[in-house]
Amino acid sequence: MTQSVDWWSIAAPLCALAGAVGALVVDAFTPRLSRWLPSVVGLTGLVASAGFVMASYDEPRAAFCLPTTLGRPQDCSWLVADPTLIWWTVVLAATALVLILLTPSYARGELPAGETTFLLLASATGALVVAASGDLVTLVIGMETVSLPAFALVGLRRRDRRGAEAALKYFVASVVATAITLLGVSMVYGATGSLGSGSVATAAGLETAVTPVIGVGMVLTIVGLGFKVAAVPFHAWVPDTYVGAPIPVAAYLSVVSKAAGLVGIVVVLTRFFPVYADTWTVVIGVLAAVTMTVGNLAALRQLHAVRLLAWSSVAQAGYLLVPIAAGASGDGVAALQSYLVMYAVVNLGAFAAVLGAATLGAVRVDDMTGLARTHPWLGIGLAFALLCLAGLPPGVVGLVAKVVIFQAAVDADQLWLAVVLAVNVAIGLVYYLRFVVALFMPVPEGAWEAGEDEPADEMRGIAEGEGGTVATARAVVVRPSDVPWTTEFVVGLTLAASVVLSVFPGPLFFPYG
Amino acid sequence: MIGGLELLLLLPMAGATAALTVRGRDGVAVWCGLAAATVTLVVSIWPWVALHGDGRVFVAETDVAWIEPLGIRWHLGLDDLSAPLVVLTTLLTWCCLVSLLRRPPDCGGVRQLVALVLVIEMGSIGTFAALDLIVFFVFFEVVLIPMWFVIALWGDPHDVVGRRRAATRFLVVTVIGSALVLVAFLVLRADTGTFDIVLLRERGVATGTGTVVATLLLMGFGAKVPMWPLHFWLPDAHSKAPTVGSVLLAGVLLKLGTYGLLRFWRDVVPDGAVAVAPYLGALGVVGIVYGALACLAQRDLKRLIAYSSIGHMGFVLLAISVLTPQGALAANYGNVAHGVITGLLFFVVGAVKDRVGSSDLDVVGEALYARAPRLGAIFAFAALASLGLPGLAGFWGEMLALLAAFDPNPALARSTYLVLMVIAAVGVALTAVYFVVAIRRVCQGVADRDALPDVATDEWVSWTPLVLATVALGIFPVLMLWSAVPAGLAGSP
Amino acid sequence: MTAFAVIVLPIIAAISAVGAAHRWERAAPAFGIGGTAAAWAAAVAVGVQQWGGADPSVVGDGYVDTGGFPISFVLRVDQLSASMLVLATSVALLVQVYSVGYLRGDPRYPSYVAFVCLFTSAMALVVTADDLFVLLVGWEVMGACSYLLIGHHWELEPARAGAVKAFVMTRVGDLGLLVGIFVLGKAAETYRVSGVIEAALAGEIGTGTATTACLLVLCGVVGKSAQFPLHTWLPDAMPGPTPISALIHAATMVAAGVFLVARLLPVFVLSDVALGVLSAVAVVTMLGASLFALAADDLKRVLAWSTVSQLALMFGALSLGTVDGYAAGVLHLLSHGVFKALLFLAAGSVIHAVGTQRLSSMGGLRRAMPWTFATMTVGFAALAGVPPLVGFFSKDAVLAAAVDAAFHGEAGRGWPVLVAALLTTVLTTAYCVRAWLMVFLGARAGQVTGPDAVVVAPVHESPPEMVGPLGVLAALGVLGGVAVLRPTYLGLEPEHLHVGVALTSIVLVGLSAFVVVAEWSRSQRCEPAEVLGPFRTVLAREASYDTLLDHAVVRPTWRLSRLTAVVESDVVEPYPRGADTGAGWASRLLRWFHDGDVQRYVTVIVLGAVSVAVVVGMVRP
Amino acid sequence: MPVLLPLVVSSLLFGIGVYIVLARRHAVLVLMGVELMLNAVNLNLVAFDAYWHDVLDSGQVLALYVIAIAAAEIGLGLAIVLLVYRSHRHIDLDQLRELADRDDADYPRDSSGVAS
Repeated sequence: MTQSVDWWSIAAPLCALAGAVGALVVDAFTPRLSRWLPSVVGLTGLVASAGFVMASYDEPRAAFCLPTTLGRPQDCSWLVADPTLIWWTVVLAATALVLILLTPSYARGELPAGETTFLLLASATGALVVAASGDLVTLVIGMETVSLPAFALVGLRRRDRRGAEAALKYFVASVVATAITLLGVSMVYGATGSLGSGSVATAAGLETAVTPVIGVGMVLTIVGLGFKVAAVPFHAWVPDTYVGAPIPVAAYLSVVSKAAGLVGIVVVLTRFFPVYADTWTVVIGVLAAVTMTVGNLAALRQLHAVRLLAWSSVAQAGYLLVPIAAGASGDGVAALQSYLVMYAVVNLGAFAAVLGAATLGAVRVDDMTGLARTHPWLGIGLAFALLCLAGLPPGVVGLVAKVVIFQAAVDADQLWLAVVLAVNVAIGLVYYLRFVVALFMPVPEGAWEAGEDEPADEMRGIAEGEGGTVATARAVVVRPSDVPWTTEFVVGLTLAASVVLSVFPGPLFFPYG
Repeated sequence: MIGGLELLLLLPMAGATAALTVRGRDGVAVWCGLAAATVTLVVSIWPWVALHGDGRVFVAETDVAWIEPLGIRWHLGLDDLSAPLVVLTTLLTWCCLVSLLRRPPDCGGVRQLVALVLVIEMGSIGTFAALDLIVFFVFFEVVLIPMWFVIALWGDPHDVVGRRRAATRFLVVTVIGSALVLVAFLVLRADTGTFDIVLLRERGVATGTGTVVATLLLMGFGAKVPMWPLHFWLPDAHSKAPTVGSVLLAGVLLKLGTYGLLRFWRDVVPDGAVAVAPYLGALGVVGIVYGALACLAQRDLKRLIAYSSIGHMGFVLLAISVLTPQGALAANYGNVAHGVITGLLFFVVGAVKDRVGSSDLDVVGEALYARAPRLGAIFAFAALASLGLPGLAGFWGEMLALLAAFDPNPALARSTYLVLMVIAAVGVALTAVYFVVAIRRVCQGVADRDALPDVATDEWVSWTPLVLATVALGIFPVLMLWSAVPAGLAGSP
Repeated sequence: MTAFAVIVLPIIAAISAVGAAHRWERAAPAFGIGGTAAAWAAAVAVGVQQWGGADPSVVGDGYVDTGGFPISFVLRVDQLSASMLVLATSVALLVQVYSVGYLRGDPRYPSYVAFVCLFTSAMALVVTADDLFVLLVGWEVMGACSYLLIGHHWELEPARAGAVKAFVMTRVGDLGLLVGIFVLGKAAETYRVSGVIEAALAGEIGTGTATTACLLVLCGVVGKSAQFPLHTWLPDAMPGPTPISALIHAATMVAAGVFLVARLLPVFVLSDVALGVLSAVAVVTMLGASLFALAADDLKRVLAWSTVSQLALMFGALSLGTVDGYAAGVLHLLSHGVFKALLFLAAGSVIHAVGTQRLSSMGGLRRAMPWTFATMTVGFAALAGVPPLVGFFSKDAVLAAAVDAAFHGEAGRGWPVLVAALLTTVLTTAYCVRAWLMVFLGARAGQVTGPDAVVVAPVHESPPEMVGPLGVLAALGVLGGVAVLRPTYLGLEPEHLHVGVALTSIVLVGLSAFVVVAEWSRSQRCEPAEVLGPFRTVLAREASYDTLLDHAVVRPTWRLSRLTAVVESDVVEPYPRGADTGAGWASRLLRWFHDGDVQRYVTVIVLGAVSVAVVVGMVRP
Repeated sequence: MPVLLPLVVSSLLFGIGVYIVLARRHAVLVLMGVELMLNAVNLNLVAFDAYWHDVLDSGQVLALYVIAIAAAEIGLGLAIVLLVYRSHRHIDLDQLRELADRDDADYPRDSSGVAS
């Protein structure tokens, strides 16, 4: 039996996929242009996809639906509504930025251009699929499409012990989580006899002997998604993988993969198990509280910049789960998406700046002492991003984003969660602020080659006052010009975006419509 | 429509930018900041003057959309509560910058310090002027990071770890408190559907919700004030902070807490507050006595003044808790008086610390009257003013607070408040004791150590306004009270 | 308007004295004398106007809205306040003149002048203010000035201690006064003194309220006027410069208490309890104080105790609650102002010459200092109540009022006051004569002996600017009797001498004087108090009241404060510190856990999944 | 055939798989454990499909997909294991500790970030 396909609704992922394949082909046939052409092709694909997203803001669409003839609710495997489009926008934009960040490493021959671009875009396509999935099969496929290329991306760097180790760890943890999710899916199937959202929802509605099985299946399904979100206790892979992976890939994992997990959770809980809301709000609430607490506490004593950002991303995952715990109602999802937009912009900026610092040879917080003085562009961008993550002025955008998170919790009468959130925001300040201070501290002698540019001695006294906290200069002396312009471009772009949003935060909240 | 308060926010920012970017010696930068502060001070006076008569109307009101989707509006305005505090803020900032003019911090970075001070001024003015809950919250947070830097980088040079810890403790406690405040705001929003203070005042809030909100606000602002059990961050922060830090912390930042409490209890949840007001009063009174007793045992001048601030804030809290116009008046008067007097005290003690290198009583030694007569005299003056000597500003704050507690809001149990008033009066006596004991330890006695350089010209310049304000507010309470009496609420003949 | 000038002129003088200090050292006395003289002139002008029987003049009508009843800035001068103004400014003027000699070359002269001027205007404010809060302002400013002036020699431990004690004790009382003002204001619905009195006369103030208010006001009065139980600060204030003692004892600080009670007497009359408490306080104080005076070995301390007991005498008269009592109290206040100022200034002159305050180190000064001798003799005689000096008539008025009350009116308060007053007469005469003998008579003319002998041989008479005021006051003491007998300027009907009472008191005075002289001539060490035997040491230790206070109040307070410090460091501090370290350890623990073993990570995932599944399976059937 | 029997078997398979993944050090064996888990799921799906007589055969469809996923995962996994073997000369999971959350683990910096 053939069915008509609403191509318009699946155009966006197709474009992304086309971009992926195109990049691979182009790389294979024009090796001499491989340092930039694949990226361009990939970007074109992403832009085209984004164009389709922008063009298709109107009534909800659906595709791959069951014929109405059989006497069961009409399930569709592919549901696209305005929220979906917002998820897609975030994914596409973030992927594009990551792609830009990756490009210079092609020229250095660290990463193969075509393969990297292909894997990146393929993974992003998976994320798009998850956001639109209307039944569990599509969801599982989408998830796997996100994960499998990601393993490869983590381990793709040549001659790199740590990349391989990170890839293996990520892989093992991920496949186990996937297996658990699949077990959960199978249990749901066993209990309801269907995998489509409508049927599962209706079947879950009726109280039967197998109702507990449905609940268990539901939470087991969440496991794999929580793994992507990096929710405690499914988070343990995050620091090791981020540190071992190429920094842009870590950024990708911390934004796009996380977004895919979040949208997956929202989809599963709201489309499949709305009747279990009173159960999963509690579960997600506890997960959120534990996640943000563990993330912040673990980040307190981190010295390695990427690892610090990794733990901070765990903590932020906790914040991101709060609106879901609040019931993922219309405003809840809007709050989640608003915060995610802020997080995506700011976190990509932070990773980009750290990438720039790493190319200068600074990987630890104390290596970056005085970065804002020697390389104001990177330093200020990083500082502002961190303040936004902390959610304190001048990072007003982070602050107002936190406000809507709090609002979600309060509106759902989950004051306890709001209080936990409050405490965690306070803990988070400590390490973000420590990082920021290091950036503005005077430059230790010999670091960077900051010999001539001298606002430094203004606060020299403080440096001596600081005693041990200032690093003994470990940083390799590299000329600032070694920071590729693409990195600085991404830093500047995110910085500009977050500053503008700090003054006029209105646009950040477009998900509220 | 733009009401012109933006000017009060932009001027300090301009000054900060200028101080950071201007070429030339640091002195030039400080002059830029000082110029900005001066203009701000001048400008900040007119709303206050304009308020003569009805203090409940908002002058210089601005009300434009800011975050449309969330219904958050850029709504500023000044009334009887906020206008005097804005003037206090600008005045203290001006004094701080003058004091930085000739005495930059030894560890350098005076440009950054000036900029941070101006940012703190901007944030405080914004907090006082905000009429939208979220705008209030944003400005409330603005002052935190700059103050953290001021304490952590320019603080006590002998104790790097300690000043860091003190600053971080201040930050963490305040942020937790402000998050609770945010929760309270969101509960309000969930209940009434608006973030606008004026609308909230018109619509009123259901008593049940009001009680929840009032409690959350009590805890949130209580951490900032600081209210008695939450005061633990204050002594460290004060003793580690540089002089300007202490002055702004005591003179302005503490006021953010009392102002917020007063503003929202008086205007937004007056009914809900009834249930918790006695607890606030009790905590305030405990703070008075506890602070006074702690002062008696202090060995360090800055800590002593910090604890005395806890006591004075206790009076303000007591006055807030009586929920009458008289109480609001007393609280506001206490705010301003404490800001001026304690600011002066911290300036003087800071000067002593600069001269002898420590504020420890043993290091400071005796007979300041003999070793630096004018310094000693001003210290004694400020101490007498702070212990509530009639004829000086402090008296009216404390007296009005007691008077307010003498007949509280009819909804409250008068007997409770009579007890509180009596205990508070005992606190007044203890306050007198520790200040005269302090004068005896510091100013009087046998001059067995070498003389100290006496008050210098720049110090005169930066202190005189505070001295004059102390005397003027004491002799002509009219200055404060004229705009502060809510028209139609006071039983004026 | 002139009343306003009385308040403002000294302030201007004070400011200019301090302002000019670093320019011309010499200018300070000039400013002081000039300012006070101007104030005196203004006061006399007011006085003449009022004594002529004009209506009370009211100045100023500004008020501050406190949200409750307004605080009004109004001065109201009637005959009583006019007389007090004149007295206060006169004494202040004499003190200023006297100080020129007494404090010659004192580096702290400018501040001294300033505080004295401030003191004067504060007193003027107290007697003229028509608003209780404004009155309180003057009241406490006076307290602060006395604190600063007592601590004038702040390098001396006794001066520091005395200053702190005076300030704290009076302020403790003032708090009572503050609350009392609240009560009065709420009852009368105004803070205007005149309004309160009208309300009281109109009977709008219930007895209970009146009792509460008066007892609370009494706290302030007792503290200010050094009555039992807050009496010990006054003698300890003696380390201050002697002219200051004259100012405090004669016309300002302590007089303010009596003035306030006299002013509010209509309210007190409403409450027998209040009057009873007042009379009890008065009886206890006047007897105890005069006994202490009998045994004190410090000339100024003798005078201080005599002040306490004389004030108690006035309170006793006021506590009768009759018109006569009121008249007697006020008259004695005025006459006491004259002779007590005289006594202190004379004592100052003696101390100035001899260099010690110990009676046992003095003696036989009559030839060396004839003027001081003569004037101080007048002062002592007036204090003892020897006719025809001013003290005789005023004390006679008090006794007469007491007799009147005892026989025809309030026997319950009349008798105790009468008996106590008679006993006090005896004791007063006794210590007056004792002091007089020990200072001026005796064999050892001229040279000073004793433990802290300061050799200022030859002892010489004080300079004219000190003797002059003595002469003026002595003249007043001699002639003032007329003013006491014809108090029309107070709007009171003329006093007529009560023969019986007068004779009794004269007899008593004579007898006790005779006994003392006899004892003095008998004892080797020229110490008539020896007759008291062991009782003397008890009195000299002033019944160990200070020790009692120390154990009952001071030490507990210090213990409490130390306890607070301990709480602060050991109970409050651990929480933030603990949170800090706790977070640190949690962080270490988490880092230790993430040791790179992927299978450990996977274990966590599986365990997490299983536990969540189990919980959900259990919880939701 | 009752549905219970395949369920028991699949549970056993899944349990064994989990045990292998958690307990064995050898990376390839771990992969096989994963394989066992996935196939347990497959067994579940097919069994339930039969139990429901699902007209759409969703279970079998998903089972096919899972087989494909498993193939892909194992392929990729083996590639990664190979990579690890090349760089470490062993594939012993509990010897891979370079990325532990330790300060010294942050150095040498040669492989941190896209560096040098």
